[in-house]
Amino acid sequence: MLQGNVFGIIFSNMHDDLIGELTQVRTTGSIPFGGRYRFIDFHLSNFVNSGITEVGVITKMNYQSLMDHLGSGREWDLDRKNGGLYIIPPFTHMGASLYRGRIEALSGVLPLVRRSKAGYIVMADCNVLYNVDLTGLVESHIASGADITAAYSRQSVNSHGRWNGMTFSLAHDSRITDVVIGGSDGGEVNSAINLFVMNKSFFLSMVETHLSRSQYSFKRDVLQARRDELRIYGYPIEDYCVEIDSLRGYYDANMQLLDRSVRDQLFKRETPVYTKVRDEAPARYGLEASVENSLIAEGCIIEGEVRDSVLFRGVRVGRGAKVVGSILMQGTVVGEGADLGYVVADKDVHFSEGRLLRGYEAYPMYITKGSHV
Amino acid sequence: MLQGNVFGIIFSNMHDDLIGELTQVRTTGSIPFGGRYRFIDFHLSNFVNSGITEVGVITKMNYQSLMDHLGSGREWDLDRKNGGLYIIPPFTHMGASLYRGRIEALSGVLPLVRRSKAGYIVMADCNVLYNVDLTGLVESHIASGADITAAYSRQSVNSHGRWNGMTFSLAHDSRITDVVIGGSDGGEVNSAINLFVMNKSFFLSMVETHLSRSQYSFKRDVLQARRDELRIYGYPIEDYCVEIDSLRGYYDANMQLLDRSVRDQLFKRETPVYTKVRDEAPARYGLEASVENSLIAEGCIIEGEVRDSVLFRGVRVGRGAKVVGSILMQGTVVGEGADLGYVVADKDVHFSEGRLLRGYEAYPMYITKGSHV
Amino acid sequence: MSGRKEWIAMLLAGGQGSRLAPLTKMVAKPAVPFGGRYRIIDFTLSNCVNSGLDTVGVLTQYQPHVLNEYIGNGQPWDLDRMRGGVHVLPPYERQGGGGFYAGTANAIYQNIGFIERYDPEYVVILSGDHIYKMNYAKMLEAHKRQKADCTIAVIEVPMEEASRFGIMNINPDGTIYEFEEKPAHPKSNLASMGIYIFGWEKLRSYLIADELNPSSHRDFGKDIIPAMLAAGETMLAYRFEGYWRDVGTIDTLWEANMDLLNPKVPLDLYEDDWKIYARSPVMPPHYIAPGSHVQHSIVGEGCTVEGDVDFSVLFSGVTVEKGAVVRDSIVMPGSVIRKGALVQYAIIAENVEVGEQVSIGVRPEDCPDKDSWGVTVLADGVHIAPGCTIGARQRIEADVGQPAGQEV
Amino acid sequence: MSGRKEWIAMLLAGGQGSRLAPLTKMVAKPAVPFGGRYRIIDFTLSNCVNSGLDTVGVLTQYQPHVLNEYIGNGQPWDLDRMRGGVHVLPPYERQGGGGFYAGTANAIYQNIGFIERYDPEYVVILSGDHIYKMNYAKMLEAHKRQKADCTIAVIEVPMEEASRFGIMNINPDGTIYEFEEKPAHPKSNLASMGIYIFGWEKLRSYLIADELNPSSHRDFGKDIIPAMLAAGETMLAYRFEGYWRDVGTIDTLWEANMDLLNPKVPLDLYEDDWKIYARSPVMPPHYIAPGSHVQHSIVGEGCTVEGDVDFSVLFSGVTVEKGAVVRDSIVMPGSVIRKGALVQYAIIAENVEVGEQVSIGVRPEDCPDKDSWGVTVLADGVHIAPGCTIGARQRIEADVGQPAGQEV
Repeated sequence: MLQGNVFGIIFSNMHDDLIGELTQVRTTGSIPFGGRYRFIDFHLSNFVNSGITEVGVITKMNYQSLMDHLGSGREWDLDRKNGGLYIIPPFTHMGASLYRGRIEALSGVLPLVRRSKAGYIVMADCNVLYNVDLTGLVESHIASGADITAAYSRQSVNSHGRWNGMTFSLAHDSRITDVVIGGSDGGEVNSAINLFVMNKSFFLSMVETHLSRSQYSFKRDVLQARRDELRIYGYPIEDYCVEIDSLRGYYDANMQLLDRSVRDQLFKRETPVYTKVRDEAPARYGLEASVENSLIAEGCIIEGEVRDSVLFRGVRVGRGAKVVGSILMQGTVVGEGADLGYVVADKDVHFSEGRLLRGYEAYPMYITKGSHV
Repeated sequence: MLQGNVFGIIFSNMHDDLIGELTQVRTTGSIPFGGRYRFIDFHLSNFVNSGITEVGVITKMNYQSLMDHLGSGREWDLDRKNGGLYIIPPFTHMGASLYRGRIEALSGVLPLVRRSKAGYIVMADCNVLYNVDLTGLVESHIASGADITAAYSRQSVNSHGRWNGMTFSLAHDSRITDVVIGGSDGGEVNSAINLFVMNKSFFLSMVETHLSRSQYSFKRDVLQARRDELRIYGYPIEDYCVEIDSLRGYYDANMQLLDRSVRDQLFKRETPVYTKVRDEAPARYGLEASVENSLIAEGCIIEGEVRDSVLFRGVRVGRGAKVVGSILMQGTVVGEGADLGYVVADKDVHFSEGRLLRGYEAYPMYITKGSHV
Repeated sequence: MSGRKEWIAMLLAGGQGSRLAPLTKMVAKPAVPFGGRYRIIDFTLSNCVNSGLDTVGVLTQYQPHVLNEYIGNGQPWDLDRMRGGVHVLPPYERQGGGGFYAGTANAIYQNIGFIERYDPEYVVILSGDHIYKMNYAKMLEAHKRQKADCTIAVIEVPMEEASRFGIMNINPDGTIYEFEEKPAHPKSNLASMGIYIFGWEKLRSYLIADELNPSSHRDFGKDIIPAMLAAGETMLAYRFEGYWRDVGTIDTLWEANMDLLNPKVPLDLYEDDWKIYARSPVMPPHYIAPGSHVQHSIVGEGCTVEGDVDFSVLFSGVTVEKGAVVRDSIVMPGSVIRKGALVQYAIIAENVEVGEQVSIGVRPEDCPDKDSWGVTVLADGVHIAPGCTIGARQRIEADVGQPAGQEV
Repeated sequence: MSGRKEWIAMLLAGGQGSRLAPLTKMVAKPAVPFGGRYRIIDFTLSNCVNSGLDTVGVLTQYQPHVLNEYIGNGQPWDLDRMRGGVHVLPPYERQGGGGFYAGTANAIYQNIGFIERYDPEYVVILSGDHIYKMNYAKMLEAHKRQKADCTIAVIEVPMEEASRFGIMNINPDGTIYEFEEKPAHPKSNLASMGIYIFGWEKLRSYLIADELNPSSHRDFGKDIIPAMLAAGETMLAYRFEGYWRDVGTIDTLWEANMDLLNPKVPLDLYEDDWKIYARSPVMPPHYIAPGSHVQHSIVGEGCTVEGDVDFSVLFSGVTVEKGAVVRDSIVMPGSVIRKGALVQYAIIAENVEVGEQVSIGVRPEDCPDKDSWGVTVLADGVHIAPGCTIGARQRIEADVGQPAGQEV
């Protein structure tokens, strides 16, 4: 049990540039997913379900929507007198500017980590989604005596035609022998999921050392440069993991939720994913509704046809309308007789009556938040 | 009753430059005061005690300590599903920079005000302290049909040798006929306390109009420039009000709390001042303690002599130590036999055994947060 | 937030709800699930907070644990206030008395100490077993405007049903001159909704007097209201127009759920400015599988539907397997309808398992004896073994057939 | 945060506390103020949260309202959790039984449903009327390490006082072979602290068996522990070293308060890593006026001291006017000691007014008859008219002399 002994850190902005469409008005952490969640919900839930109740969320820009979503952390039971949720704004003292890399970003969290009684640090990025009890990861870190333990997932490369990720080569004892960013020969690789464990003392000295040398990249300046010097171990995550590094990846990850085994791995009954409560009424189906192979959130009112789609909270699908292979975020309104195929509609989009929009499964059509189409 | 009909706005940073010593590590709103409070506590408490439960706090820099203090707003009963406390960070969308004046600062709060059901806006600055039911002020605004109602307090000028404040000249019907910033002939004046009421619709159009013209000063571009065009009324506050515009003023305001009538006006039983709970044990007095004319907060352990002083939470005064005419903030430790006169010690200062420090009543000696002296 | 409260509400949630048996076997009536997401008490609590009432005492003594846990700190209803908020008030022991509540008036009497902590000018008495949306603030305005001692909310009912209600006979100015409990020959069709506003000083004096009266039933309707009328107090009827439904019986509970599916019924749960709050389950969105049909129904979070659902209300976490059909029914949280089963005109309580090929309930048109027709109810947690058939108007409180778990 | 809880605590707070009368006239014993800022139950609740126990059921039936309001949603103790947290559990009515708790074991028995919601492996039984700091997690470790069925915390008491306690006689490995309740000739000085850890499965079976035994007192000490011993279960004594004090009588309550002023007593309230949490009053810092003397005392928030205070504990909002002297006394929240009054060896409950020139209590050395000496107690809200004298060992429950408010 990790209770009281692990300080969790979540980077909410690390990959804003990779999913530019969705992060124009928000951080990566607050990208909506799966009908009612935000990316960060998975990480906060992993933490609290594993007994990690002291969590710092590092922000950079566009974090108003993230703050609104997190509030006091109540939904994750993180509104605590001791520990709980800390949101770390981009600068905490006069004159400091936005951070230039992961290590600089960590400087804001140092005072909290020093004050904490935790012995270990777990760092997670928002753009890889999984529902995993982190106890095994931390225990493996302790048992191996590693400086850094990096979780990875076996993945097939080039599924989307490009590869931005970091891959590990492992020795038989799981020590990481090589760290490659971006390149890959294809096939099965040990793909980093940007989830790391460190001892608190190592973490503090690592951040301070590299800060003092103006070395800001954790991947390049620590994992790659100090690969031989440090004891860096890998830890395999067997459960479903999905890294989202593009709009296409975002679309695919949502669509994978229509697969029961993916849902079962991401929404486990014993480790639920918590999110902000919105007090919507349950979904209502009209007399002529026809819905198949779709995920439908509360507050939806469906009077038309929906297939192979994910509908977020409060979506309205009018009579005679047809929605196929689409992701409709919160508050989308599909007018009567409208016909949408392979569309990703951001929040509060209005599709007028009879409107026809057609993307492709490989290139879904993205509609900006609040548009009237 | 103002319940549900007023949106409150607090400027947490407006006067950071005036009290530079105390705002190096914090906003004006989070300056400690009166043994256990922060400046902003008085304003939040005025609001909730008057039934204003929708409050936006506008921040600029150094707001980490403010966020820590406010948390979810629970202590002020402002952790609500509808309304409650909003902290408005300095920029909410990409590319925006820090604000240049009060009106620009208000741009971040516009979406919240638009969404609110409130009909009126009350704006307060943190650096004037008072405990006042705002119902009379808002009712007077409604009755007079004013565009803006500005609260003022009758004050004697030049008490500290300088005057930064804004003063009003009033017609018989309380309409403001002149607005002067800085200058004064001395004597009794109608001193603005930076507390204003406006109708929501007027507020929105006022902010939008001046923003579009790059006019960012509420005092210069609105109160002064549009004095004749707008209906601006004054409203007198009869209770104790203290404006703090310098370290000296800060010192005096704390010392005034040793006067029973000031305490009675600032800490009213029926409208208490709420602040963050810190779970300190009650103060303990040792066998040789000697305390007179002092305000002592919880968690203090006093074994020496204290006179004419304000001791914040968790201050320790060792055996044989002497503290006179001083303000010791949270966590100050006064070593055995130390002798302090007219000192303002910021948080967590340690005075070694036998140390002698002497300021003057007119020029108290300020010791920076965390110093070891 | 400090000082006295202008008004507070006392919500009578004590009834055992035996007419809702077996749904009330384990929970108090106000905690019975309703409408795919709610419990009955959510409507009254949400009305309170939406009306600006931030202090609510919930009086309960029968199986309070589920209700107590459900209400918790009141946060889902925004009633977790530093001063005020929602408080569950069970009976208690004290020096020189105390004990279980003897009636609605006695329940308030025993909690005079709670009420006086807030020093309210007005007290609203509510019950926790009606489905409606009402702004009590408007009723309070009427109470103040007409300087009433007591204001009673009334609703017009069909004249032919009036003899089932407490009927108010009123003067042209809206004041009540007579109250008749279930009159054989009603003089009006204005039925009491069991919602009262009193000036607290006045109510307290009547409560104290009532305790001294050995023949009293300690009941608002039977004792307090008649005593006030007899004493000539100003009693005002406040007309409510809108949807209001008692859900005190299996039939009315079923009908009120079905009303939610009827676009003509004026109870909109999707309005943003009068939300009905509830404690939310932590579940993903529901999933509708290929080949299934869901029409004219309400479906809660976390459901998996592979079969057909028609004219029904599914609560959160319900599973309807392939080939199963649910129609004209209510299925409460966590229940499972196995492959090929048929559920019609039924209320399935929480965590029930309906085995494969089971048939539950009967359509009225298929029932040979119309008088024996009715909604069938399966109580919490029962298991119906595969292949069983359960007819109309049954009340199933124990497992039927061999438990599904023991199949080979 | 989901799923089962490894352990939960059940805190027995039901006692009427008649030996603390008149302080318990209006409040249950655990809600009696202690130490200038706390109520007695704060120590046990803080021990729970500091030990990592995040689920606590508080069993209460006597005057629960003050306790209920005091505990509220548990936020001051960080026990407002989404799952778990602190829950006040009053007795309740249910189909086929229920009712007021018949004994400590019956109180737990009636709340089996509550416990099972968390499916705990271990249950800690605590009482709410002791002052101590203890890490229950270490006791659980010992329980697990020795695979005990029940672990009982014990403390060494002076041998001559042992016959006032429940005494454990133990084997060299720490297991208990005999339990004697208040033995005339104690064989050891290991007294039970009334703190038990049980495996829940085991405890449940004994609770159910005990309910079937018509001659049982339904008590842990009298029935459950002896039954487990008789059945040969592994019963472990866990030695506690540190400050532990029962505050069940006026004298022990007074002494335990005075202990806080004694630097030699190992109970430090100023430690940062084992804080004692309490619901805080909303008051400014206290003010000590010119010319007053405050020594060797504890002074709470919002006090105004213009007189002399020595060897005393003042709670929040107390006023000591000019020329008044308070020594060797405890003054609870909101009380006023008027000009020139003398209070010594006394406990002044909440909101008492001690009039000008009143004299309360007597020093032991000034008492002619040593046997008649004792601490004097003034109950909540009493007024002592100016000039009155109240001697040693009095229990004042009503106003004395003409009420101060009626003076001309």
